[in-house]
Amino acid sequence: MGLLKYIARRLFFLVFLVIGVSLVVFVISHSVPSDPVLANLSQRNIDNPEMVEAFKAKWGMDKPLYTQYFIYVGNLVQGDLGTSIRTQRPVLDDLKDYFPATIELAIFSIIIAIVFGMLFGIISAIKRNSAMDQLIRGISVLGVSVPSFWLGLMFLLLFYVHFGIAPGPGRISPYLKPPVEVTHLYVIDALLAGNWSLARDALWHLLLPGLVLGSFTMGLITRTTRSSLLEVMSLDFIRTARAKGLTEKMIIMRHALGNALIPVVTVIGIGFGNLLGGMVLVETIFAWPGIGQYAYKAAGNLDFPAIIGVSILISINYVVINLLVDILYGILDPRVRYH
Amino acid sequence: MLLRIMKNNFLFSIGIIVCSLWIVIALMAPLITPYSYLAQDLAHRFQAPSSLHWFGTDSIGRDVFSRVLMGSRISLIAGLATIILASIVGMIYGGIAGYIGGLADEIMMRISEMVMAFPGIILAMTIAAALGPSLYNTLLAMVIIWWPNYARVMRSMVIANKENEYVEAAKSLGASHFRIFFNEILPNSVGPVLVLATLDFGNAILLFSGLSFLGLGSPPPTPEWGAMVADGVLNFNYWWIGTFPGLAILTMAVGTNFIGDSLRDFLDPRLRKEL
Amino acid sequence: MRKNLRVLVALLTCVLLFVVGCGGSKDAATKPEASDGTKQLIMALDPDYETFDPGLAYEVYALLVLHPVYDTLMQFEDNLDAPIDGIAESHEVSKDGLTYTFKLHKGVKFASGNPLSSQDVKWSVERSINLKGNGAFLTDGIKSIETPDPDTVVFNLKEQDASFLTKLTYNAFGVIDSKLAMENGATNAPDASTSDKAKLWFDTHSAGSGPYVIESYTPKVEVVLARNKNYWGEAPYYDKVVLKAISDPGTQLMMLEKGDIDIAFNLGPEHVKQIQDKPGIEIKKAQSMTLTFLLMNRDPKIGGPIANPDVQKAIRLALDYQGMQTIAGEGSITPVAPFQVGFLGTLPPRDPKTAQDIEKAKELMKKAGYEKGFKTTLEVATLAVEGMDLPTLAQKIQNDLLQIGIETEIKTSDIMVALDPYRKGTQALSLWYWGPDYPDPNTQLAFLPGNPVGLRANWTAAMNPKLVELGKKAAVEVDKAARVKNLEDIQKIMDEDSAFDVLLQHARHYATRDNIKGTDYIDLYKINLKNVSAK
Amino acid sequence: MEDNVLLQVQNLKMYFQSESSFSFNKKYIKAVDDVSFELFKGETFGLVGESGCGKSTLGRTILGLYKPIAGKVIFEGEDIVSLKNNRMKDMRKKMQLIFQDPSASLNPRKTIEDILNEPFHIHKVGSKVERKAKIKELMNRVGLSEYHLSRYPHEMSGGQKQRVGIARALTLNPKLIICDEPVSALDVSIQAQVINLLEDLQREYDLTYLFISHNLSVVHHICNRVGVMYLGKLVETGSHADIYHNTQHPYAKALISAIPNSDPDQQKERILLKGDVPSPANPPSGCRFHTRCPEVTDLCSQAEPLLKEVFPGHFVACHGVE
Amino acid sequence: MSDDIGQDDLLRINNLNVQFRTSEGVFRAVRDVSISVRSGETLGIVGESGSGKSVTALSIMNLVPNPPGETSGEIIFNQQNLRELSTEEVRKIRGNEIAMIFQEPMTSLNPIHTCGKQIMEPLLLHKGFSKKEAKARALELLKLVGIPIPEQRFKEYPHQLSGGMRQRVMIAMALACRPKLLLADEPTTALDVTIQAQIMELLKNLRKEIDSAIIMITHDLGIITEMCDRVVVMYAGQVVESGPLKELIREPLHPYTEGLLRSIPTITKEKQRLHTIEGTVPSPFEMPFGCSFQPRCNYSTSNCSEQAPDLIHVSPDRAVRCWHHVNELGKD
Repeated sequence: MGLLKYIARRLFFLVFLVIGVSLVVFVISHSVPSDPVLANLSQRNIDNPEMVEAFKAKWGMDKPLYTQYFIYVGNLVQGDLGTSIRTQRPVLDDLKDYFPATIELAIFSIIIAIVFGMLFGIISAIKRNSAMDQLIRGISVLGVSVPSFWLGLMFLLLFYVHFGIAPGPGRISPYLKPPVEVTHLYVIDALLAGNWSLARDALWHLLLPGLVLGSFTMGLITRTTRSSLLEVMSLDFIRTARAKGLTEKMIIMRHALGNALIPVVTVIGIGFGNLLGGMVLVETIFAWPGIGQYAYKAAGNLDFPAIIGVSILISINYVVINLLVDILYGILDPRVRYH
Repeated sequence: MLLRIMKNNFLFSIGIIVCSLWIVIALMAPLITPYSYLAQDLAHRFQAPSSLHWFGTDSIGRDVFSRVLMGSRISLIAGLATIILASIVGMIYGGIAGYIGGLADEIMMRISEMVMAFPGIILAMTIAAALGPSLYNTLLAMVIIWWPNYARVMRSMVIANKENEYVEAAKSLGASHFRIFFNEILPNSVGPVLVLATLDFGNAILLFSGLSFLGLGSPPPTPEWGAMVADGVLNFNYWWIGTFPGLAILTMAVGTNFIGDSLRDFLDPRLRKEL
Repeated sequence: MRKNLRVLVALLTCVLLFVVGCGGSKDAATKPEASDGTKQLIMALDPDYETFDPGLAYEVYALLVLHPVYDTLMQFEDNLDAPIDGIAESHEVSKDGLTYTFKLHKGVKFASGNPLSSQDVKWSVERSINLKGNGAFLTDGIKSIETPDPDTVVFNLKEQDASFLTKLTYNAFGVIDSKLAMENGATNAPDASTSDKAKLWFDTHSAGSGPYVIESYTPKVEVVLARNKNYWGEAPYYDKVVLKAISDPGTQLMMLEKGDIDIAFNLGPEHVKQIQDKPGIEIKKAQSMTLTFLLMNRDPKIGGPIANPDVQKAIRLALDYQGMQTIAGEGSITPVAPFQVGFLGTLPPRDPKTAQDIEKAKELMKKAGYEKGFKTTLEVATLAVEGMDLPTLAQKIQNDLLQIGIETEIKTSDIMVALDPYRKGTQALSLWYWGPDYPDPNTQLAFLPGNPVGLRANWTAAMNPKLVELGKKAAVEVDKAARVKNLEDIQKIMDEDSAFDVLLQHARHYATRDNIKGTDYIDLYKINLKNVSAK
Repeated sequence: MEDNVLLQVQNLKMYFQSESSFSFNKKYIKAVDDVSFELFKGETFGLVGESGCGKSTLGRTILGLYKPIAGKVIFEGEDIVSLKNNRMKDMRKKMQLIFQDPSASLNPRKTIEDILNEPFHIHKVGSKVERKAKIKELMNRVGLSEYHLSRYPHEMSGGQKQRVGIARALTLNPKLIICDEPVSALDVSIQAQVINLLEDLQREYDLTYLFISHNLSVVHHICNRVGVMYLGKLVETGSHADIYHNTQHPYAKALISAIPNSDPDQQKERILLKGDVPSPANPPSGCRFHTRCPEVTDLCSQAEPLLKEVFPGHFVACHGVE
Repeated sequence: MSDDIGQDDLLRINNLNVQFRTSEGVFRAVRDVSISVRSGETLGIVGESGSGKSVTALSIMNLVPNPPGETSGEIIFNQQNLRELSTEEVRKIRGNEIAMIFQEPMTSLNPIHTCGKQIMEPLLLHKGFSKKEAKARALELLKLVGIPIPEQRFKEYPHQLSGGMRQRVMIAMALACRPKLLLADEPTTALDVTIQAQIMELLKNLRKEIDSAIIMITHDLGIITEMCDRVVVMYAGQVVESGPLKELIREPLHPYTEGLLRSIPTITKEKQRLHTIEGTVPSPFEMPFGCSFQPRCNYSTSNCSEQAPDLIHVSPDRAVRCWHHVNELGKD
C-alpha cells in the first residue's frame, strides 16, 4: 500500500515535471535573440512577409508567449507534443522513430556496465589493497575519466579502421535491411523474425558504442560496489555472521553482497540517466540514429517543439528510472518504507 | 598528511603527480610551448608527429603540442569555475532548504529534482544555440546542470547537523537563526560538499570538453581540447590531431579522479576505521 | 550463495561468448552480395532533406532523391547551361516569351499504374503554388496553366523569364499521380498550405513516374529507392538504391574503404587525399556551384571601420587566396565576383598567386584612416561547406587580416542562429556560403546593391547606381551576347567596389568504389541515380 | 509555598508530525501529552522513564526549543510559551540545558574557549576581560585547567567534555538547569565524579535541576522529588520517599523492581512487564499502560486515569489506586 | 604464570595479549590476560570502556579484526588450543560450540534476511539439518526465548521487531547449536530498563535449561551481581582482580574494584556523597609506569609507580593485581 501510494506520488510529481520542463524551454525560447521563423524558412521566403505571416500563424507564433504556452499544455494533455518545425512531423512520431535506437543502445551498455562493474567491484573489495585491486581501481577510474567522444573515435580508428575486427558505425551493416519493426529494437526484432544473422549483426554493432557509452557507468558501479562492500564488511552483522562460523565466501555472498548492492542500485539509476546524456556525443561518433542526434539537430535549429518533446521524454525517463530504482530498493532492502 | 597518504597509495601518488604537472603546464604554458598556439603554416599542415612538431600539426598547420599545452588553461579554468560556482549556488540553495525544512524544503527540492531530471546536455545545447556558444554561456549551462548535486548533499548535511545537540545547545542559549546557521551548521556541513566538489572536478572537465566537442565552447582559435578532438574527427586519418588532446583530457580527468578516489577512501571514516 | 556466484559467472560467460561469437563468425570487412541476387547501390551522404513531398522539398539533397522518382518537364543531363526535355516530348516558347507549350510523352504510366496526363501536371504545379513551401518561389512567375488536351500543357507567365525552363527542372514541377495523392490527403486547392494532409504520406511513399519509387524512409537512417516496374523509359541498372544518412565524412570514408558502401558523397579535400592510393576506390572531383564569401557591412553604424569601401577593398587585397584554396582543397577556385565559373558570362577566376597584395592593402587602409588598424568581430556559422570547415577558414582569415592591422575576434554560432542577423543585415563582418537557387546566373543578381543579399550588407541601390542599372538590364535581357556583356561588366565593377569578397568556389569531392560508373557530378541532382550502374 | 515555585508546567502538549508535509491524513506522535507539574526553587526534580516516553521532549519544550501545541510553561510567574523573541532571549539566560552526549553537544570545529564564549556573544554581555575571568572561574570550578581552553572537543575525554558542557550551561548564571541524561554516556567511575560536581554546583550557585534520566539509581541518589513518565504521560510524581518507598503506580513499581540488584545477598521479587512499549504514534486507549499492566482491569482500557493526589504531594494516575 | 585451576575447565585463556598497530602507535588492548571458565558456570567480566573486555571475548572467537590486530597467548577450549587450530577448524567451532551475543541487536542482525533465516543458518551449517528440520528447531528456539507468535516472527525482518525482541532473536540464534560456551557482550546495555529486566530474567532461566557456560561481559556491576558465579574485573587491558561473586563484592581486594563498588549509586544505599575514583582511564598509548591504576589510586605508594604488579592468587579462587596484596602475602 505504501508502495502504491509512493508510486502515485511520483507520478503526480511527473505532471509538475512535465509542466516545469516545458515551461523552461518556453522561457528560453522567448529569450532567444534569434527567431525560429528565420531559422526554418528558406531565404526566398523570408523576404516575403506574407510567407512569414503564414508560417507564424501555422506555428502559433503570432500569439503572445503565454497563450502559446497554454495552447501547448492543452495539446500536451491530449498527448499531442506538437509538430517539429524542422521535420514538419509530429514530435511524437519523431520520438517514436528515434527513441528505440537510443534505448537499445542504453540497455545494452547498462548491462555491460552492471555485469562488469559489479564483478570488478566485488573482486576489488575482496582483494583489497592487492595489485588486482589497484589494477581494477585504475581501470574504473579510467572508465569514469575517459571522454566518450574521444574513446569512440579511438575505438573506431583502432578496431574498425586499423584492425578491421569491429563493425563500423550505424545500427546494422549498411547492406542489410532493418528487421520488421515490432519493438523497434533491432536485436529483438531480428530475433522475433527468426533472422539470426541479422540479430548477430545488430548485436555486434552495439558492441563498440555500448562499451564507449557504458565505460563511465561501469567505472561508477565498480567504485560503488567496492566501497559499499567494504563498508558492509565492517558492519556488526558481518561480525555476527562470522561468529556463527560462516566461511568468508558465504559471508560475502549471503550477508554482505545483498546489503552492498543497495547503494549500487542508486548508482545504476544515476548511470542510466547519464547514459542518456552521453548519448548525444556517442551517437554523433557512431552515426547512431537516436534521440541524441535528434536533440542535437533540434537544439541547433531552435526547433522548440522538438526540444521540449525530447526534454520531456528524457525527464520522464529519469523519473521512471528513479522510480524503478526506488522499487528495487524496496525489494532489496526490507527496511525501506516509502514516503 | 599528503605525504603519508602518498606513501601508502600508489594511485593517489600518480594523481598528485599528473595534476601537479598539468597545473605547472597551465601556469607556464606560454613559456614552454615551442610555437605560438595560433601560428599558422599552410605549407606544413597535417604533419605527422616529428621532432619538430611532437604532436604533429593540424589542418592549418598549427602545432598541436603547443595547442594542447595552452588548452590546459581553459580546461582547468572551466573545471574550477564550474565546481566553484555550482557548489556556491548549491550550498546556498541546499542550505536554505535544509534549514527551513517543511513545505519550503519540499518545494525547493522538487525544483532541484526537476533541474536534475532535465537532460543537462540538451539544456546546454539549447542555451548555447540560443545565446551563441562562448565560454561564459557554456559555463552558465554547466552550472545550471550541476548545482542540484551540491544542493542535495548540502541539504542532507544541514538536516543531519541541524539535529546535532550542539545546535540545540546554541538554540537554548538563545542564538539567532542566522548565527545558528552560519556559526554552527555551516562550518560542519561544507566539508562533504567540498569533497564532492573536488571529486567532481574531473567530471566537470569531461562535461566541458564534451560540450566544446559539440561546438558549444569558446570560438576558435581558442585551443579547447574538446574542440580539438572534434577537429580530429573531421580529419579522421590524421590520427594525431584528435588523439593528443583526447589524451590530455583523459590524463587530467584520471589525475583528479585518482586523487578524488583515494581522498574519498581516506576521508570516509567508515572505511578508515581500524578497530 | 554458490548459486548466486554461478549465475553471475554464467551471465558473464554468456555475454562474452555472444560478443566473441558474433565477432568471430562474421567478417565485418566484406560486403556480401545480397543473397537473393538483387542489385543494390549504397550511397552514404550527410543529408539535409526533411521531406519528400515534391511540393514542399527544397533542400540541397532533395532532388537527389526526387529526381529519379518524379519526372519533370525539363531536366539536365550533364550541362547546366541547357536544360533538355524530360517527360515533355517537345516544348515551344511563344515569341513574346510569355507562353510555354509542352507536349508530353504518350502512354506514360505512374508507378501505381495510373496513366499520366496533362491534368496531373497542372494539378501538381498548382499544389506546389498553393502549398507555399520553401521552393514555391520558383512558381512565382506563373499566371495560369492550361491543359488543352491530355498530352499538352501550356504555361502562361506574368513576365518574361529567361530562366523559366531551368526552374522547371525542380521538384516543385515534379509530376505527381494526382489520383493516388488525393487518396492520401493531397489537394491543390488554394488553401492547400493548411488543408493538404499528405506530407507525411509523401515522406515514406511516392506517387511519381520516374525510374524509382520510394520504398522506405527512416529519418536519420536511410532512404530506400526501389525500381519502378512501370517505368516508361529505359530501366535503371540497380534494383535498389539505399541512401544512408552518415553525417560524418570520416565515417563515410571508413565505410567506403571497407567496401560497406559504394559512394561516399560528403568528403572534404583532406579525406580525398587520404585515400588517393587506396585500391578499389575512385576519387571524383567536380566544380561545385557553392561559393564562400565574406560579407562586409556598408552601414557604418553596424560595420564601423568595415563599412569604409577602401577598407573593404583592402580586405580583398589582403587575403591569401592561395592558402584558402589549399584549405578548401584541390579544384577550388576564386571567382572575381559572386558569379560562378560554369555559368554564362562568368569571368575567369583570380590567379591565387598574384591576387594578394599586402602593400596595396596597407595603402588603402592608410587612405581610409586606419593605418594602425582596428578591432572587429568575424561572425561565422559552424558548419562545413563542401567538406571544408567554415570556422577553420575563419581562422585563416583572422590570421591574414592581422597583417593589415585588422584584429578580429571570431564568433561562431549555429547556422540557424547565425541566419537571423545575416538576413537582418546586422553583421559587420561575416563568413557565408551561397548556393544558387536554380542554375542560372540571374540568381546571382541578388548580390547587387539594393537586392536581397546586397541589402544584408546594407549595400543600398544608391551606393552604386550604375551597378543597379546593369543588373536590371541583365535580368530581362534575352539576347545571349548582350547578356554576357552585361554580366561581365557587372563583375568588373564588383571587383572594384563590392560589399562582398568571394573567397572560394568550391570543388566537390567524393569517392566511389571503382567498379561502378555513371556517378558524375551534376550540381542540381548531385548524382543522377538513374544513370549509375556497375562497370 | 507559592513563592517557592520556580517553574510550573500546565497541561503541556507537544505533538510531532510523523508523515511528510504533503500527506493528507497527518499522524501525530504524542511525545508529551497533557503533562503538569511544578518545580520548586533549589530542588532537583527527577524525570524517569524509558526511551520514547517523552521525557527529553518535555525538557526541551520547557526550554522553548519546541513550540508546544497546548499548555503553559510558567517560569517565575511568566508564561514563556507566548513570549516574543526578545523576551524569550532574555529568558533563556535563566534556563540552561546539559546534554547526554558530551561529544555531540559541543561543536567539533570550535575550541573550548570559543564554545564557552558563545553565550556571551549571543547575549552581548560582559567585556572581554570580564568574559575571560568568568570563563577561567568556571573552568576551575568544573575541574578543568586553563590549558584546556585552546583544545578542541575531540582532544578531550568524555568526562572532560561533559564538564565543558556544564561550564557552558553555567556561564550566564541560570536559575534552572535541565539535565538531560547527563551521566548516561559516561563510564561508571566518571559518572560519580560528574554527579558529585552537579551536587556541589547546585549548592554553590543556588540552582534548580530538572534531572532527566532512565537510571533510577542515579535519580534515587540525586533527586528530591521524582516524576515517572510513560508514553508521554506523567503517571506518578512525588517526593523521593513517595516514589521509592511508597510506590503506587504499577509501572513505577515495575521500573523500580527492574533495577539490577547490586547486593548479592538480597534476592528480590521482580515484577516483569509483558511485551514492549507501544508506539507513541498510536498509543493504547484508556490508560496507556493497560497493555502491559499486571494489575489491569476492564476500566483501564476504556477510561484514561487522571493524575490524582493520593497522599499529600504524591500524585498517581491509576484506576487501581485510591 | 602458573594456573592451578583444575583440568575440568571448559575454557582457559593463558597470557592473552592483543595489540593493534595504529598510526598513533601500538595500542595494547589486552595485556597478559588469563581467565578460565568451568562448564556450566557464569563468569562475569566487568570493566569500563577500553578495559579490553570485549576484545578478550572477540579473541576467543578469533574475531579480532586481523590485521591490524596481533594476538599471542593460549586459548584452550575443550583441551584444544584454539590459537593453534586452522581458520577452518576454528570456524567449525564458532557458532557451534562457542556462540556469541552482541550488544547492538539492531546492527548485529542482517537487515535484509528474515529472523527465521538467520536462526536457521548455523543449524544448516554446523548440524547438517534439512531446511525443514532447521525451521522446526528455529521455531522451537523462538518459543524458548519467549517470543510470542513465533511463526509470524520467523517470517519478519529485524527492523520489524522491537529492541528486546531482536535481542531474543540474537539469543535464539546463539543457542541454536546448543553451544558449550556462550559469550554475551553487554547483552542488555542498549535496552530499556524494563526490557533489560526481561532479558536478564530470560538468560537466568535459560542458564538452567541449557547447560552452557556463559561469559557475561558488562560494565554494569548490577547485572554481574544478579547473574554471575564468578567475576573478573578488568582495567586498562589487564585483569586486576578475580574471584567468586559474593566474596568479591563483599570484600574487594583491588582499590579499583573497591572504588567502583563505592561509586555506584544504588537505591538500597543511603543517600550520601558518592565515592569517586579521581582522574580518567589512561590513554592506551600513554600507559603509566608501574601499576596502571596507580595514578588514580588512593593507596598508591612509590613502589606502585616503579614496577608493575603481577596477578597473584591470594586464595585458590581469588587473584588480585596489586602491590599491597603482594606485600601482605609477603608479610604472612
